[in-house]
Amino acid sequence: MVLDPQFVWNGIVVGSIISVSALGLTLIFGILNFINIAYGDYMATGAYIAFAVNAQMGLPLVVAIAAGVGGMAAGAVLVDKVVFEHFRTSSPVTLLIVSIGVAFFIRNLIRAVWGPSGNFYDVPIEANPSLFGVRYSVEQVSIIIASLLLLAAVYVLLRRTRIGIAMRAASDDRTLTRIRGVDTERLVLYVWIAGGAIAGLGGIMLGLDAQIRPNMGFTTLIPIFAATILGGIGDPKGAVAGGFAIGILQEVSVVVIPSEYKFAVALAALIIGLLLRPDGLFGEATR
Amino acid sequence: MALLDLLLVVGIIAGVYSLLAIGMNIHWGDTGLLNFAHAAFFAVGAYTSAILTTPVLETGLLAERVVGFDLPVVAGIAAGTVLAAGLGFVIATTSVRLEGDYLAMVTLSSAELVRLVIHNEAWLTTGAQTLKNIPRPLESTVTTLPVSYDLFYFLLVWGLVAVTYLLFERMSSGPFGRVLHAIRENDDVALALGKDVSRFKLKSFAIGAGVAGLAGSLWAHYVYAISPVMFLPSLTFLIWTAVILGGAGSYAGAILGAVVIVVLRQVTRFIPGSVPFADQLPYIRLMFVGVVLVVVLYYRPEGLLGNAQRLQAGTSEGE
Amino acid sequence: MQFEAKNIVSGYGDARILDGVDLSMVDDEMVCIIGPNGAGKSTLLKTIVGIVDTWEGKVEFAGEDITDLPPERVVDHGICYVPQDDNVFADLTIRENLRMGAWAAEDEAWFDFDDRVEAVYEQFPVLRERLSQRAGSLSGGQQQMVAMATALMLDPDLLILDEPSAGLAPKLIDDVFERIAEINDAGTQILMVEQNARRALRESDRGVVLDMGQNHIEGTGQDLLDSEEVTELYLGTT
Amino acid sequence: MVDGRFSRRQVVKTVGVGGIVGLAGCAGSGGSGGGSGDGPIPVGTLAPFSQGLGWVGPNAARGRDVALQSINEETIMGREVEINEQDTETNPQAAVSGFTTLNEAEVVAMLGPSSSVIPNLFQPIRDAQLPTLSVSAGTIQMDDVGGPEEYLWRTVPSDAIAGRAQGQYALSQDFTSMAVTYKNDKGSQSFSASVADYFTGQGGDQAADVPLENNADSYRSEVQEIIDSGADVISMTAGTEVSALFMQNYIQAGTDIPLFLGNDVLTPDFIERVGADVLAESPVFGQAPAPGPAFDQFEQRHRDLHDEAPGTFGAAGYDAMNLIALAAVRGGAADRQTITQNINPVARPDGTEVSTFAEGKSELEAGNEINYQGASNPQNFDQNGDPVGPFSVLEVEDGSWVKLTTFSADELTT
Repeated sequence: MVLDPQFVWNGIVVGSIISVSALGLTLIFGILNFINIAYGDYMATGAYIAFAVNAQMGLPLVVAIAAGVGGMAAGAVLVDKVVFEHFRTSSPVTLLIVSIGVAFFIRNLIRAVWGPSGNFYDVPIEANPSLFGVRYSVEQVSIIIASLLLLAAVYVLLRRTRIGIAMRAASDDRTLTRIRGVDTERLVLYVWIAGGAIAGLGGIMLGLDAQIRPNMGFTTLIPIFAATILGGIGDPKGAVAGGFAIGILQEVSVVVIPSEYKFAVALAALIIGLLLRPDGLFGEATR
Repeated sequence: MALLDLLLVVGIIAGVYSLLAIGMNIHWGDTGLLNFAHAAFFAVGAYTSAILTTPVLETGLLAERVVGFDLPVVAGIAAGTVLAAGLGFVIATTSVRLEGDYLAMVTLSSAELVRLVIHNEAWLTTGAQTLKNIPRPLESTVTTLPVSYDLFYFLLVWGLVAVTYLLFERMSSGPFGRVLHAIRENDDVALALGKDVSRFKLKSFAIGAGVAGLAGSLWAHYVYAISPVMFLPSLTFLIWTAVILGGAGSYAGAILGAVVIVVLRQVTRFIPGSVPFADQLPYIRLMFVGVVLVVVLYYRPEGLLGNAQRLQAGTSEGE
Repeated sequence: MQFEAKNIVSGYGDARILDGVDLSMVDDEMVCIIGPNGAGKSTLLKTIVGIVDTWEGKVEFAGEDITDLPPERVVDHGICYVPQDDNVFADLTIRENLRMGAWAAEDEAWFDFDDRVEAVYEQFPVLRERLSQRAGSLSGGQQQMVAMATALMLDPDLLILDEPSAGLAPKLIDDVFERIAEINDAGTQILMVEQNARRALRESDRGVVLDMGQNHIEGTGQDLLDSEEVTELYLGTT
Repeated sequence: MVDGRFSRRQVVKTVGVGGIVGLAGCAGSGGSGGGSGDGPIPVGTLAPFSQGLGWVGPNAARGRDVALQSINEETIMGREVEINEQDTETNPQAAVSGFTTLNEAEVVAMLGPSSSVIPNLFQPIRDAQLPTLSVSAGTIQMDDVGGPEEYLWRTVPSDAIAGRAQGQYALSQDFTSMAVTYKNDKGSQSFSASVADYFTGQGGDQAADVPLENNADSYRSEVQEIIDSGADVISMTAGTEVSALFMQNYIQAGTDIPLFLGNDVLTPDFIERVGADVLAESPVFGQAPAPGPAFDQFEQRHRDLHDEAPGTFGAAGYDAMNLIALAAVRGGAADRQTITQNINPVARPDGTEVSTFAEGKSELEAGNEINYQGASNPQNFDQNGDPVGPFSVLEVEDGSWVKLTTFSADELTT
């Protein structure tokens, strides 16, 4: 078996998308401390808002991306105000079940508004240029650059800014953070804004690279969770490493296993990851 | 007559869902385990029973299945139940020590893995194609009787629901159930009582999975044909909604929740095409399911028939 | 500054832990609360700083009502609190922990973070060379130092300590009490709960014995140490 | 979506008119149902309207409504047709309860379900004696099922025939090594297996067999796997969604290996999605039943009614509705048995050729036998209720599918 470098490149693209998405998920988990099943549907919502602006209203893609990211940031806050805020003191398990209800609602709202079938952004489809035998597209290169920029930005946010340090503090110990004078409800608001925006961006990237579908986020949720868990849930650095690992493994796997089992890579990674290393690649237990 | 037929068919579906909900209730209601693999147990029950009771009959290009036994239906149903329980046991052995929401993710992934295998191992399951010609139990006998087959099957399914209900009610209020409740409230308490918590969790998981397998077998033998698209995660989520709606911890509630969900779905079929947003109706219906789930958890977390005090002990962690 | 807690009743869920506690402090005082396990000592501190809801009663500090304030607002009144366990952010570096300590004032014009860090280092010199180390990697004693240093970042008027010596080696206990005395001497009022009651009473201006969620005996530290009842019932034979 | 609402309004109108007539005429008839009386004739549509195949039902329903428009103008012995739509999702549970709901509503015939649930309904359809015309099930699992004894027909040809058309054309172009790739579901597997079977049976090689998982984010690695297999032609079968994504990845890969598409995507909608220019430049082919003479006027009326071109299975829905209505007219009664007995006769090859309900009705009333020539194909049924007819091979030119060559029914069935 020869490993075509094309598979690796494909994996890096998919890995970028998973990393970005996993980052948003893990940020939200860090502070809210529950697994948000609706996260995939946040991604889809971002992608569809951008689709409406780009393909339906005919505005340039850049404007559409801004609208999708901004719209989903606002959307995440709205969902929190309407639903999650009322469950702030509930157990993580209750919140997880609540988020299933939210997911059902959002996904079917998307189907009701935009229909059940797939769509594309208004981007021309053409043969991709190739470099050293690897085909790449402008969108793919943009996705990788954008994800690297975002990852850097989030790193700076979490390490260098006051709000970011407080976010990390709150994900470590919410009560102690309050004792230090931090209004954690406000932090929660910021986290929904950041997490929603990142989800929206992840969804748009996915839509650009693949297709915009109502369940696009839900079906990507397992690889994203796998990445998050492999990297240690709540740990942004781990989420990124896990994202690239899953993305590349998944694409390269078609060389060794039948392609219909490609999806099993993420499933197996998630299961094995949780069973063997519940604390993640970098090992610091957050629970 | 036709209306009676419809009621019987809806009743059979509701009975099958009730069994699923009963199985889920021992996991969640009694033991506090988050099982997101219910669709897989349902599938294993259905496929085991179907494979055991059909010969390898298919001909033509898509006939890839080489396994089939043509055994009596009873053997199929029994094996379906046992194998589903076995799968529950296997999933539980690996993951039952995990915390609640992690367990949810592992079980969800395991269920998807099971579905992927069913979808792709055509030699065993016919893969994406429909596994058809599944026999109905006692069909030739029943047709000689003055009752419709649907009535017979309705009575069969609800008879089994009743038996299962009584068994589980008794188990839940007996010593075994009390240990499960102790585990649900707090692992440490049960440990302190000298109970092997993992073993009880394993048993609970296997028993509930077995009931789901029974439901799968019964369903397969009613609908003639099964295929992997019947076992998507959305089925699991729907059963969750039924259990929470009915009241976690209450078997009567689980049955009531399942019946309410099935009847609601059926009732919306009578909405004429002339109402506004009729094209969006299937989606609005599922949006409604989502709303119900959230609203119940907020206003009546103990569900329609649940016990509020027990619920509080089990699920609110505080800061 | 005048601190006044009157007839405090509070608890968790249905369990009533504090059943009418009174407590008052004046300028520069160091007050120590002692009592058996389950007397409600920690609960009293948590109620004062707003982590536990006050069911009945009133808390005032420097003439202002702080009874129902959430913990993040209590800080604004110059009250800083060091919990017993989990009192540092383990995932954060020491410097980041100190920044969290300064959160409430970091935007204020008068506040100079670097100045304040210097001041804190003078009190806790061990921290200086470990600035970028994760707090979780420190020893228990060092973590206690970080926790106190963090609480001091705002230069509070009232410092509330929950069992500052818990789990520390004897040598370190001396060190901690020495720091506490220094802080008090520098003009910060101190309210603490201590298991190590004899030692704490010796350092304190005044002691309060709490039992069954109520005030039991009150007096100067020395009075309590001399009291036969206190010695017998609450100090044991150590 | 705008199109969905538009079609709905049409149904509402016809149902509304029918409803008033029904109220007036039905007062005494009680439970005797749609088979007799003067009220509207209830006809069912059981199809996926939501979930994975949620596009199938609406497409077929829009085509059906084109037929319905003129049927209700002309009327069947003075009666209109009233549609009862039930969703099967892709799930037997929904299919069984939808079917029972239609049976309870006493529909006299049914535009039938997709291949995902039809095996669940073989027996219930026989039990209910409810004539059913599937408008989308091409699966070869249905090749030996159907006909009047089983109350089952389909208005789309079997994948076996379409597969032969594709295989024959590929061989005629001197391709020797084929990679088959398909959406990993029932329908696409069926089509793909037919193509591969025919191609290898005629001496070709199969270079690769690559299933395309539904809901995948990309098929780049799968495309690469096919390229790496050294095939000189690709046969790709999937619905619109997977096909569009596969096409995108195929075009991006810059390969010049010719590609055959499955039946389901030979629509203007697909060209619009993927891009007319890029499809014209790429060596992409497809095959479709050579449309009957009725297709052009059907397409025009579809555009008039719905403001858009017909989607996949639209013409099949149109044909099924017309066949049901004509069968009732020929038999002189709108009940299940009459319709069942008259489906084959209205499509018999020796009658007068008609392509609309109005034409057929007037010929029948004049006492002539008719041969309904459908919009999707000529609708001549074999003993298993499957239509046989010629197939065309198509390619994209100037934004539409144009015919390259046509294989006759004889060439495809022998």
